Amino acid sequence: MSKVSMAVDFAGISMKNPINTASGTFGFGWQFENFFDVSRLGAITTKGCASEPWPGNPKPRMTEVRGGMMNSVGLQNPGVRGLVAESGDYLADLASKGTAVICQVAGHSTEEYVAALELFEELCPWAAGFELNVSCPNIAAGGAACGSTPEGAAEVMRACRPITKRPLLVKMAPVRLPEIARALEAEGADGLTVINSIPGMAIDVHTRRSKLSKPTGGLSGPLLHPIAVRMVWEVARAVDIPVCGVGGVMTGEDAAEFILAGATAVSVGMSNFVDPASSVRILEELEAWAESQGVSDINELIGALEC
Amino acid sequence: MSKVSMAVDFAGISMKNPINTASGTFGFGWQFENFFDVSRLGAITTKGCASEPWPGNPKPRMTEVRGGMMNSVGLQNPGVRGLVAESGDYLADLASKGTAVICQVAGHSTEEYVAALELFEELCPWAAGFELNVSCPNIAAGGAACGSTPEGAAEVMRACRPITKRPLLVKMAPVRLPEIARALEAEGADGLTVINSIPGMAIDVHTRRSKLSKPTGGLSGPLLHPIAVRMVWEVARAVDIPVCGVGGVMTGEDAAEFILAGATAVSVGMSNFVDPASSVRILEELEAWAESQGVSDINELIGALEC
Amino acid sequence: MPTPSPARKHTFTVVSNDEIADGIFSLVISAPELARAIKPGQFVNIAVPGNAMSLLRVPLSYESADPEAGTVTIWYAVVGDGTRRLSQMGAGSTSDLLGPGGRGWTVPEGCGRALLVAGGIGVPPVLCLARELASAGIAFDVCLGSATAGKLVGVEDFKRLGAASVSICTDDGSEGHCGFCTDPASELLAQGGYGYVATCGPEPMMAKVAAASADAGVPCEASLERMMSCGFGACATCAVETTGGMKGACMCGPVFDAKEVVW
Amino acid sequence: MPTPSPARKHTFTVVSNDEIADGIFSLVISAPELARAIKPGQFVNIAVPGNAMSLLRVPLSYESADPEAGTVTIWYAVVGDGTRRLSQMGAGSTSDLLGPGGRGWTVPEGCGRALLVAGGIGVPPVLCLARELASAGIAFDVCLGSATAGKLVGVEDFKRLGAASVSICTDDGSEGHCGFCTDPASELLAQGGYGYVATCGPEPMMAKVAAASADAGVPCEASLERMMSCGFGACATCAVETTGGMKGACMCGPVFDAKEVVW
Ligand SMILES: Cc1cc2nc3c(=O)[nH]c(=O)nc-3n(C[C@H](O)[C@H](O)[C@H](O)COP(=O)(O)OP(=O)(O)OC[C@H]3O[C@@H](n4cnc5c(N)ncnc54)[C@H](O)[C@@H]3O)c2cc1C
Ligand SMILES: Cc1cc2nc3c(=O)[nH]c(=O)nc-3n(C[C@H](O)[C@H](O)[C@H](O)COP(=O)(O)OP(=O)(O)OC[C@H]3O[C@@H](n4cnc5c(N)ncnc54)[C@H](O)[C@@H]3O)c2cc1C
Ligand SMILES: Cc1cc2nc3c(=O)[nH]c(=O)nc-3n(C[C@H](O)[C@H](O)[C@H](O)COP(=O)(O)O)c2cc1C
Ligand SMILES: Cc1cc2nc3c(=O)[nH]c(=O)nc-3n(C[C@H](O)[C@H](O)[C@H](O)COP(=O)(O)O)c2cc1C
Ligand code: FES
Ligand code: FES
Repeated sequence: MSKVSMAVDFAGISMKNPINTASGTFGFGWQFENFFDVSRLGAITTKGCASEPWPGNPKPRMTEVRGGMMNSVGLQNPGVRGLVAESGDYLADLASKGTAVICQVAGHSTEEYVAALELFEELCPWAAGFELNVSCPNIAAGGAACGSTPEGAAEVMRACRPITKRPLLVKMAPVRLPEIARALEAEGADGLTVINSIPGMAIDVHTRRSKLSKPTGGLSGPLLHPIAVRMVWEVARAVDIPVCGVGGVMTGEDAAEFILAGATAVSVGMSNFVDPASSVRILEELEAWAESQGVSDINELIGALEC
Repeated sequence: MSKVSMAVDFAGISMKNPINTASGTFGFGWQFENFFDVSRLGAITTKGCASEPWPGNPKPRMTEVRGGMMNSVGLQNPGVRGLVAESGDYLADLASKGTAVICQVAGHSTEEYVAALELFEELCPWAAGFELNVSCPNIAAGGAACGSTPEGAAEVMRACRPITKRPLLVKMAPVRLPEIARALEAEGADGLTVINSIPGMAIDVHTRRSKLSKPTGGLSGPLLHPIAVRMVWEVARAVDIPVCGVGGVMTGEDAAEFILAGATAVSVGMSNFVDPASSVRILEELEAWAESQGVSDINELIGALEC
Repeated sequence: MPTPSPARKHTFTVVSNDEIADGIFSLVISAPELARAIKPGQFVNIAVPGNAMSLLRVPLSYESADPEAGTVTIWYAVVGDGTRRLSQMGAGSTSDLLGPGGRGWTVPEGCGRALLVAGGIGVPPVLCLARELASAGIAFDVCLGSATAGKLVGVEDFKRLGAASVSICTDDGSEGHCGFCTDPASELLAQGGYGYVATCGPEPMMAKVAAASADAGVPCEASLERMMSCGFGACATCAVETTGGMKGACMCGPVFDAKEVVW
Repeated sequence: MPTPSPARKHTFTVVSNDEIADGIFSLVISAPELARAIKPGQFVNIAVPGNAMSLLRVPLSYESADPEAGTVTIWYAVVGDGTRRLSQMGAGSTSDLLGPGGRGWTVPEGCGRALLVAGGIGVPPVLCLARELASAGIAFDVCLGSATAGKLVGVEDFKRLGAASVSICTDDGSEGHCGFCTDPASELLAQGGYGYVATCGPEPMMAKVAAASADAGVPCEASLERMMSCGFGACATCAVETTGGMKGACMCGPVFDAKEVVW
């Protein structure tokens, strides 16, 4: 057992440790049970689900890039009812073992977010909180995601806030962070997840076509990490609500950078594909680092960057 | 000799081929003469210079990150007069050999850009054009660079446009691209350089300090590439003026992606450090690719992405 | 809880890794537990070392497994950086893989005679199935297609397993018939008598085989390829459009009922 | 045109690469043109293969060069990923470097006696200078500092070169005096008789040596380290603050007149 207390309170969600999983990279949790005991994690965040199932985009949906990957899954999901039917029992059980289950909410419009969140609120008593994904780079209908302006993000939050008393988080697009973060805080967001994939483009220069079925996709992996750390730092300084850092976490040191920059929790994404058990390895490395820093509580290290 | 005509007209600058160098990564050109014949390049862009010399930031100014590097040089420069005194003869000679010399203009405020551009216009008859760097991530005085809003960028352009009849380019920050591009086009910009370094952050988790003397720095290298290609594509679709693609070009294929996405010219940056002669290697690879595409003129491939 | 992928993490050691045709390698790895667990049509997802910029695994079917020797044989074409690095792993080098993954072939009970149609590097999973058919005493014909003679693999193996016939087609006519292996396959199907068709290869080829099977009223299974990020149902990058909606190739496939696939 | 760096691209072959102290390696490379061109205090910038995510070169001073044999010897401490990968390059492996770079030591004409002060992995360029002093017949004393005995390098080499004295200090007292080598250096300087001081090591150490030299009125040169991106004057990441403004360590240094450095 570690000598460091690793428990954190992230936006009203009690986590036994700061390690969370990034939506879309961890399925609904049970996919990983053959690789490690998922209940060791502080939280998991489930794939974004809408009120109705979505088919997602045509193939190819993924391509590798230097230092990461790019996807255009397009939020394929079974809908909230599908999630509950398929994975509800598992998630309820996971929650009972003390791992917070954060359900991500998907939509194309304010109305759709409201509809999905209402279903989640009703059907998922085991959910510790909800994360509004206003920033998926792969579903934006002919333009930017609705979370890419302060007004757009605030509108979604304003409509969703009354629906639940449980913690409501927002997954942020990697644009205009401090501004949008302040707008979301003002509308009652309990916490912010920073950042979603950065839109990118990879062209097959022989066929002259995108390597995905859409011109652009969302980037993940180590290539994002220094950008994401900077964005977490900017957001943590701009608002008083807590932040979950996401982007390119492959090691405990990567997670530690987020914590020092001001994150209360850290999500592991693409790393889950490289090594399905990496989230617990990262947790162990984070604990060892905290111990090496001579603290008794990980909370002492949140935002402890000296500058 | 290649069977493909490689000459392009970039914003009124005649380039014998599309390969340019990224400001700040190529000194003033002569630093590379021992490694290859610089006059083989289509253009070079010199380090940003202000009306007066700048000392730049304290050490450390650089750290490596996965898939790239991060710098906080802070636009150390000898000032326009220093540039002319030290490198003017070399640059004039290079221009006479048919390699376009693009001089980058640095400043902290509209007034400073005006002052520097006036000096350049007067002292550098050999310059093929000027690039306004309104996007340096390392000099922003307590906030974003002045090029990070459409209004800020337009203001600089409006003040500078009357000073010279030569082509005036703008190096863009990696934010709000289409909007700012349209604002710059409206103010008479001849071309756009997309993108400058993306701000990032790297923390030494043992000392809990930034790995640079400032909390954040500017990222360069392959990690930027898919993001930069997407941004070039967005800008090329948003405006009619030509675009120079910059970000993570290490190979001819990387350059080809920019061309297909709509760039007329391509700048090589960090790659110059990895292999000082890489810009000509990239040129050769780009030519070979154009030939393999069965065109007789590289211009046929600009924006030739099928989607 | 729904059933997770049977895949586990196995470390493996390379026993041999030889070029058996132009740009096509046969990799034999030692991974005893995997060798006992894997079933024809399933796949493994291999971590190939050597390029820190390339992080994801390489999904590959297998050609045969020897539970006694504890080895698994994989045939792969070098097409990009991952497979190029794989081809550089010499005997004795080690890494890890996730497997066995996915759903393999399901030969209908008492299917009588089977037709196997494989194109290019689609041969390994089909050869693996042929081995199962042979040991179950089910007769089978084989149609093989390849771009050119130098890239043809498996011919002798199918014969050795007792294939009733092996028709060979090459795009350039350098061996067998000049043309696509869908032609002899359609002819054979038209002659009748088949209870099962299995195919793996380029998607347009499989689509034709699926159509010909449907015309002949014979059940057909196809092994599909998709870009995979995880290989165990967690990412949805491997989706295949089916008449029943999007289905993951790594969990519901790679082998699909060809009638269900929206080609 | 201003004078570009004398650096050229040289391919090299590793002759040997052995650990000579705890975590400190001696690398001998074959690079004949470099061996003829390089001068004490200059450096090379080595491309170390093995991690595609790490792109920049590793700048290193050299300890000695043998123009006849065409070899250059480099001593380096393993401190991070680049030097760790360098330590894994076995005899016969090849890569390339840019060199020789920068401005080396400038021993004043007729300087009489010299004092050399080196800390940690600052030894190699100082030892290289000692070789030059020895062959020029200039007497010298040496003060060496190290964290601990196991990391001490160069003692025997300095003695073999005829050092008038070699004072050793370790932070933990495991060899020589317990303390910093700036103490014996200051004492020696106070005794007088020196015409030149050369130092390389941790910056606080060099600052003290510079101050003591200034007090004693003796010219002092210091070899500085900076994070370098290019190594030939193109990037300005290696700037050193001097009384004459910012100067690049790769072109105006790494050896600087200690009086000019703003410590
Ligand atoms: C379930 C499954 C089983 C497979 N079995 C075999 C096999 O037995 N033998 C074999 O040689 N290959 C097989 N493949 C294909 C193999 O995975 C790819 O060829 C390999 O991943 C290419 O990696 P690379 O890094 O060398 O090429 P890259 O540089 O990544 O790509 C080179 C080319 O191959 C295409 N490609 C890459 N990955 C895939 C993929 N997963 N599916 C389809 N096309 C891809 C790319 O679009 C590109 O055109 C299988 C794929 C799947 C999904
Ligand atoms: C002109 C010059 C000559 C040098 N000569 C020698 C020598 O002869 N022998 C030797 O062992 N080392 C020498 N160094 C230092 C050597 O370059 C670094 O130790 C090496 O680059 C570290 O690389 P890494 O990838 O192993 O470590 P990293 O993982 O990059 O860094 C490990 C630690 O070393 C520090 N570091 C990294 N690079 C440098 C650098 N360029 N300067 C200062 N600190 C750095 C980092 O800040 C970090 O704390 C010299 C440096 C310069 C600039
Ligand atoms: C295949 C894939 C699917 C994803 N799906 C979602 C999603 O449904 N909702 C979401 O907010 N983010 C999604 N993401 C983004 C991740 O949650 C995460 O923000 C991003 O990958 C950066 O973290 P990483 O670098 O650790 O992967 C997805 C990422 C990947 C790779
Ligand atoms: C050391 C360094 C200094 C730079 N200085 C400047 C500069 O003065 N002006 C500028 O517009 N960009 C500067 N840049 C950014 C580059 O011009 C380029 O936009 C960026 O590095 C992305 O391209 P790359 O990935 O090819 O390096 C600098 C980059 C580096 C690495
Ligand atoms: S590859 Fe991840 S779900 Fe199939
Ligand atoms: S390292 Fe680039 S200028 Fe010195």
